[in-house]
Amino acid sequence: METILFNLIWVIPLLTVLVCAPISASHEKVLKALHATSATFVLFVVCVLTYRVYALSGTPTDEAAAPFLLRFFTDIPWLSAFNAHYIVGADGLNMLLLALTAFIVWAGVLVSWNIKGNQKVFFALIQLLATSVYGVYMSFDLVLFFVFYEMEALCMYLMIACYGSGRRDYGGKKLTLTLAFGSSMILATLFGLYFEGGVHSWSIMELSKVTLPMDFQMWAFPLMFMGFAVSSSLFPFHFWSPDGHSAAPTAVSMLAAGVMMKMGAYGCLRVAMFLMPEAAKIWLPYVVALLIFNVVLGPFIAIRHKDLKYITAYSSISHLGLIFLGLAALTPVGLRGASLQMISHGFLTGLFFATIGMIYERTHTRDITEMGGIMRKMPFLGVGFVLAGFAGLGLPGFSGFIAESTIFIGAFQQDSTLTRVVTILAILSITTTAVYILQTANRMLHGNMPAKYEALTDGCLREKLVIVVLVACLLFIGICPGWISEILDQSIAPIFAKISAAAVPAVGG
Amino acid sequence: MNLLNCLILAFLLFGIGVWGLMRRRHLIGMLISIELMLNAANINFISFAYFTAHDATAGALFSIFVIAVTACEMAIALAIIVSMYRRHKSLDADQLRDLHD
Amino acid sequence: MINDVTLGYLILLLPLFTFVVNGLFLGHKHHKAAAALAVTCNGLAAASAILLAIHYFCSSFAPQKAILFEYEFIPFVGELVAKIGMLIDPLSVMMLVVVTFISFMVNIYSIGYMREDRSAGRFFSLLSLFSFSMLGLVVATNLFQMFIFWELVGVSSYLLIGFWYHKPSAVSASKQAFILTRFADSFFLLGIVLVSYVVGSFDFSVLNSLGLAGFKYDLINLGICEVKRSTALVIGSVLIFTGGWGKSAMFPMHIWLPNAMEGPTPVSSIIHSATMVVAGVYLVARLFPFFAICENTLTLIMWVGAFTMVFAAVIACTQKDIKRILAYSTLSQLGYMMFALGVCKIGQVVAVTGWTASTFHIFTHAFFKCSLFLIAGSLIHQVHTNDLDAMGGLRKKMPLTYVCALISILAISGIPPFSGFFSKDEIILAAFQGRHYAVFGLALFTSGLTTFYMFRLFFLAFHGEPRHEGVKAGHVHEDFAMTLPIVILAIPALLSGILGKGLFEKFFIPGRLHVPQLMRLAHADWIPLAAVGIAVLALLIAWFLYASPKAKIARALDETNRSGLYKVVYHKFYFDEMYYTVVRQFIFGGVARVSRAFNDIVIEGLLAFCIWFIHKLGNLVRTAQAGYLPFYLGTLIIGVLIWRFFGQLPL
Amino acid sequence: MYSIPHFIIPDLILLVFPFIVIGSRLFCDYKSKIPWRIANIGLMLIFVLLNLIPLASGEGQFFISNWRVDDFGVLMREVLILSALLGVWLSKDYFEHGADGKPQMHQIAEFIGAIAFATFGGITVVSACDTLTFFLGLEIATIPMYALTAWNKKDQMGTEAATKYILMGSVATAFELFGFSYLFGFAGGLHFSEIHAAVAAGTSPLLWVAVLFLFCGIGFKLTLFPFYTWAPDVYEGAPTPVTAVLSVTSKATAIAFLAVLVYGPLAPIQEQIAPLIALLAGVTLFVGNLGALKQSRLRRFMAYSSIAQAGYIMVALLGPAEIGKTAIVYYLFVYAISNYLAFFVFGIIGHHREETFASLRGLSKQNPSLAIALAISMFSLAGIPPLAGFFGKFHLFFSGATTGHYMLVTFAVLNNVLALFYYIQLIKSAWVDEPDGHLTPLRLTKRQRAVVIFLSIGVVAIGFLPFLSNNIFAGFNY
Repeated sequence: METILFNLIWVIPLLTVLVCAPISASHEKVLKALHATSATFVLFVVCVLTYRVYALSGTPTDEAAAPFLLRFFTDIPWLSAFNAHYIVGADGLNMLLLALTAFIVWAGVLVSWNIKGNQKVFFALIQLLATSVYGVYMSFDLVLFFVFYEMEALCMYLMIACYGSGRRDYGGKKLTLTLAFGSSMILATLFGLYFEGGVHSWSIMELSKVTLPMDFQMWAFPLMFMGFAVSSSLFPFHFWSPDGHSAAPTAVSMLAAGVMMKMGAYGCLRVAMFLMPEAAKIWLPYVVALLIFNVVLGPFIAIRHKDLKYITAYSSISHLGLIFLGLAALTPVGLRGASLQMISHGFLTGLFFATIGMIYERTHTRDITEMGGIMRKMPFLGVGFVLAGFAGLGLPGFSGFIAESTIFIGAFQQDSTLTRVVTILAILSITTTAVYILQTANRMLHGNMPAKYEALTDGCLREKLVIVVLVACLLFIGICPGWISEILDQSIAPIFAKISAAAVPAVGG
Repeated sequence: MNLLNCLILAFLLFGIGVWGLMRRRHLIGMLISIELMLNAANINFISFAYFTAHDATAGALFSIFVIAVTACEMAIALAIIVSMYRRHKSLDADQLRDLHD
Repeated sequence: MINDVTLGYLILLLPLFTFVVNGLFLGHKHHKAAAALAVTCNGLAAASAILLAIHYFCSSFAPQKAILFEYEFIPFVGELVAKIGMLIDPLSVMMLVVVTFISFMVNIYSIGYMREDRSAGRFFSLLSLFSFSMLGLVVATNLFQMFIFWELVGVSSYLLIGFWYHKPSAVSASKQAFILTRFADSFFLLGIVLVSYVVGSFDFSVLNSLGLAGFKYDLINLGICEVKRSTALVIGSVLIFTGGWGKSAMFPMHIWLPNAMEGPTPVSSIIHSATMVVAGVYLVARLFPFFAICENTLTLIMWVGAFTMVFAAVIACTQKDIKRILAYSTLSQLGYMMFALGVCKIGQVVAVTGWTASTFHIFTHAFFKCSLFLIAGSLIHQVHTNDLDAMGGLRKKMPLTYVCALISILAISGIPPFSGFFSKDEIILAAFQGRHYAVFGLALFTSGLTTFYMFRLFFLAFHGEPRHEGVKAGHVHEDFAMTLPIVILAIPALLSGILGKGLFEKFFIPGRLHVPQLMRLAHADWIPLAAVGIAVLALLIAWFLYASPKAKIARALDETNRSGLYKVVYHKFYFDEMYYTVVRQFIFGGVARVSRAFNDIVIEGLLAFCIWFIHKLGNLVRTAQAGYLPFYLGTLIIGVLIWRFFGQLPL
Repeated sequence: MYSIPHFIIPDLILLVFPFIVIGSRLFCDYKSKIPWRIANIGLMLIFVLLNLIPLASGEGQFFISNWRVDDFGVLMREVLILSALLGVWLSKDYFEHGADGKPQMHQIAEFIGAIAFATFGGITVVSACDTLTFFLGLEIATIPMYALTAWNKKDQMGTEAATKYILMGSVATAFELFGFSYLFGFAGGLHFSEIHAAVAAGTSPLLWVAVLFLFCGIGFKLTLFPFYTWAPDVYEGAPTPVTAVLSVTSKATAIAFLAVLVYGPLAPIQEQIAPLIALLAGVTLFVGNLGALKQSRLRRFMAYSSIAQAGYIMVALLGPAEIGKTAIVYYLFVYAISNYLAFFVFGIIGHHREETFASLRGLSKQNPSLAIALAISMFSLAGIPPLAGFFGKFHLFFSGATTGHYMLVTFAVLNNVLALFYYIQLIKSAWVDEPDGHLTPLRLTKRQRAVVIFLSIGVVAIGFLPFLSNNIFAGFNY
């Protein structure tokens, strides 16, 4: 029963699209109602299943899924032509990410309630995007994983270019093509994984049982890792994210920054580092050097920007840099911190973009120098934005603090010079984060209000609901992180076991 | 009179065909050079059939077929060239410049 | 009879409850209800704190530590577990009482102060958040919990200082306060990470019972350099102190505190007396045994404190904004507390008298400083300006306030038998006993300065002729809700010294130390006399300059024809200007601009170049398609040759 | 007189089919629908019959010793017939009124007959067992194409295209012939088995020259670098349906030719010619992608894209026989459907406007369903999952990687980004650009709408439920 529900997670959005296909675009109310219902239903299902995973933790799981502790495990032969299977399952990590996705998708549907243009197509695309993200987090077969992983390129361009604002075509192209570049780097290495390992299988579990030949790993790991890192905007592949986000409509920014950018980090952890641990141990210390840009310079760049979405994009860049810091530390705490940061940053940036979108709908500008004092006119949205900001600068009580402190402590356990330096810099750069967030909040919400904003109204019930729910999630994780880190630890244990077991041959980087 | 000479002859013929193809700008001339190249191949067939092959008929058969096929190919080519001429009033290959990037 | 644990929960949860309820439900419309709720809850909290204190100090258990409750927050590696708990020992109990009591007073006061303000509900909720976070900080059982509430204190101060968010000055002041303290906090966090990595625990109990012996030998990689673990601990201790450095606004991170005066006066008073700034001192006091083992950290602390003390006092003598004067006085009092902790270190041994003195001064200072601010607030509320120019002659109009002000000012000037005398005297004594004679001298001198500027304020505000038409016209009156707490606070300002002395000397010792202690301490009975003498002298000077019949008040107040030195001091040694130059020119203009340029030019440039290159190649392909038949035929022939030579066929 | 084996009945029908269609013209006037109806019925019938043939893997079944029908052959037949059928459907409207600034065409019956002949040529290629039949098949497949290109007598572009095509085509034929002659000289026989034996026995320069010339000759039909130069001009000059047939049928024929050759007689030396194949593939797909970057006319754009596709499909030839053939056939199916979908959309556009990017502007506003179909076909050609194109490409790369050509696969995969770039260009003009007033509105006939929907569903379905491919290619489990 639960297994069926679990598989429904990615099926329902598709079904919604199919159901809506025959309805004519003129019945917007009906369409939106359908989409909202399905999103809410999925959210409900995911929450229930997440609770089940938490409740079941500790009890033995499906043997076939070893070394992972997977619930709701399904394995069906799919493409006999090249022996691909349909393998899905849930451990703590991807279940939590699914929950995050469900929340963000739900919020996204609500936020883009009265979007300009052909709403039928837009919502269909959102559901497709949701399908792809759900699929990525669920699947444990590399072909299935990749199919879902690259699906997003199909939706992204259309959504940004048709419904976006500003330089939408440019932004959409930049985003889509860069992501496609990354995913093609991944695809290039997949075949090697299949053939070089000796076990002719795409299943991550099967592949994890063998040690891939070193010479293959040495070129495949960087290719695959960077391929994944592209979608998490690791320097120097971060350039797509500011333009893409600023061009995208609100919901798409939320989904892109909140969920899609995590797919990359998730892939790095679940596929690249897990299947090629030896190369990971050799290469990751060098990856850390790249983080100096993400973590240290990113906030500074954000300081110089005036456009709300650019600021948020650069803050995402720096936060995702922290994820990679946690990954590259190669310590259990670091890995857990990274996964925590994935989830926390998802909610955080979702809230950010949601509020920004709502404010933009009213002020029709995202230039903070033009705004001011709008806290007086829209206290609710203002407070939402400020809370997002506090979560972003790692204020205790919000999830951001938990994730960041875990990452810092975890990264400090790693005794390599470069990692130490970057960790110290990262810790010191929490000030810079505070600077740009407060500067933004002050310029936009406080101070004197231009006369043209006298007529502004505060958020309507729908928007308030979104903000409240997202803030609640942030607070919930921030105030009782115990249970979440418990189930995360369980799902990270096998990954770390494999990594720590890996013996690094005497190969220079 | 041995295999090698025949092959050399064929190859020369082929080369002449190529050379003519390159030099000529007149469509008919080009067609004729192509004919030369095809016949070079035919000579190959015949000579191989005569000297080495274990059933001599195969090569001959092939060249006969080739002649037939080439005939209809040339027929169509000429037809097209005629309609070409109707439009351009010339058969200069340099003038086919309407289609380009 | 409710037990201590319940009391502990009550103390922490009542303010939190107030914050949540006021913030979510009552904040917008029902100001009265919000105020009532805030006052009751904080009152109950204060009551339970006092109950707890009585129960604790009367029990035979007294000087030892106890943990009322402790929950596991997040587990890290092995022993390294972040916990949330409630630690009970003399220090924390004292702080609990102070914080709850002060915030109770301030809440009462705010009823009057915020009567006209439209967003009073928000104010009350934030005030409770402030005291809640300070309480959490006070009862912290480990560094991690302390950092959590440390940050909460910072953010709530940000929200309160910028409470009037339509005032640009207030907004920028709040931003400055938050960012400067945050800057210090980043080092604090680094220190926590480093120390917890070396020691393997956050708990104060572990850190305070540490001996360096175990860490002498093996090395640890700090990225830049390899150091011994013991050295790493010393570095960590300095980093941790940096947190307190910023929070307590020690020089040169002091500038945010005077600017924070932009906030509502109740906020200033609670920041200065109980919640925010003493956090730094509290941190050092709490970790005292740990600091004691780290070689010269305490000496550093001492000099930082001493310098700030004098520096602030000098500035205070020239200011005319009463709140700023009080702010600088706070700075210099914090300097006292800080260096009192520092002077305990004598070469390689430690004398604990300074610790006692410092904590004692926290206690006494809280009351009189709070009441001083409240008084200033009610003055401002009446004359609608902070400027001494516009005051004077308020003695007749506000007699109660006048008396209370006198008490508090005598207290802060260290005139017996007022509370300040005892604590300050002990501090000076400790400096003497610590054989830090320079600091000792400075302390004496500063006490004189303190008396001078406080009485300058006093005389200019209350004595002389009214310089404000509102006062002349007699619109001035005393608001009950605002005067009540002032009066209440005057009592401890008067008595806390006498009553507290015995208590502190009996119970307040920093716990077992792992360094040799200096037991036999020099006793110098002339010190109190000297201190008082200087104070009285300063008082007389102030009287002569500002209150005596032939004092030229007008000339004392005008800014023109002043010496250059005076101007420099009056402009606070131009530190604000330096700060803004550094921030604007260096951070925004320098680093940020460069990094953005790097991103926009180098990275985007490379990208653009790749695209341009690809397009060039595309054009190359397209130029081949000129539609030229002979060329096409040529490609056939060329192709054969190409693949003949590059096709890697074994020809 | 013995009974005809059932497995060549479709071939026989296809052989007589064009004569019937053309002959039917004798009994009805030139406006009548009869030839068209006959064509539809006949092609569908053949398709159905083909699907009845049991797929026998391995050697397959023989008919008078040099007409082999194996599983690969059957599936290639299906592809070719499908292509012919779609081509016929596509061409119908061009005989009712002109399109893309070109006048209306005439003699539909002969047109269909020519297509059928070309198809039969392709079938001959896949089922040939000796070089003579092989060569004849190739010629039968090619010569009608020349005629079809020039079908529109009143259109001088068509004539010019045909001239270029036939001149270069004959040169390519000469190359092939030359290659065949050396192959014959090397093996001393025509039958594949003899050649296979001879090649297995040992190589000689004669063989390599033969291989070189054969590859160059077929490289022309498959539009490999640098023999592709004719394609853009011919694709643009020819009538749209002919372009579609060219890009599918003649490519299918050519790749089938290579597959039969490489996996048949030349199998023993596959390793030695692998580098050549790899280079051809890599350079071709790169050049094709580059050329397509900045195009403004749709048919020329499709020409470059199909050049790139040829490069991709060459990758599969590096793999072992079974995997390679599976990949090729599956990819051809996918490619045929996606390509025809694109061409149907372009055709619909072309009936009312000229076939350029500019006339796609605002399609998503005026006619969303058409825009969606266009997006589907483009994304499928670009190889974006879950559309069919991705799985096709995945097959190809899989086959290439089986023999460890990771370099080439990586290169090809990275080129996908380039491809996506220009396909997105086209999608942009259909979805993003605002419509400008003076574009004549589009009207879809019932048939057009039906075909577009059918094909779109096909593209999505074959990709989305790719296990269909297992049932189709049941013969290819290994």
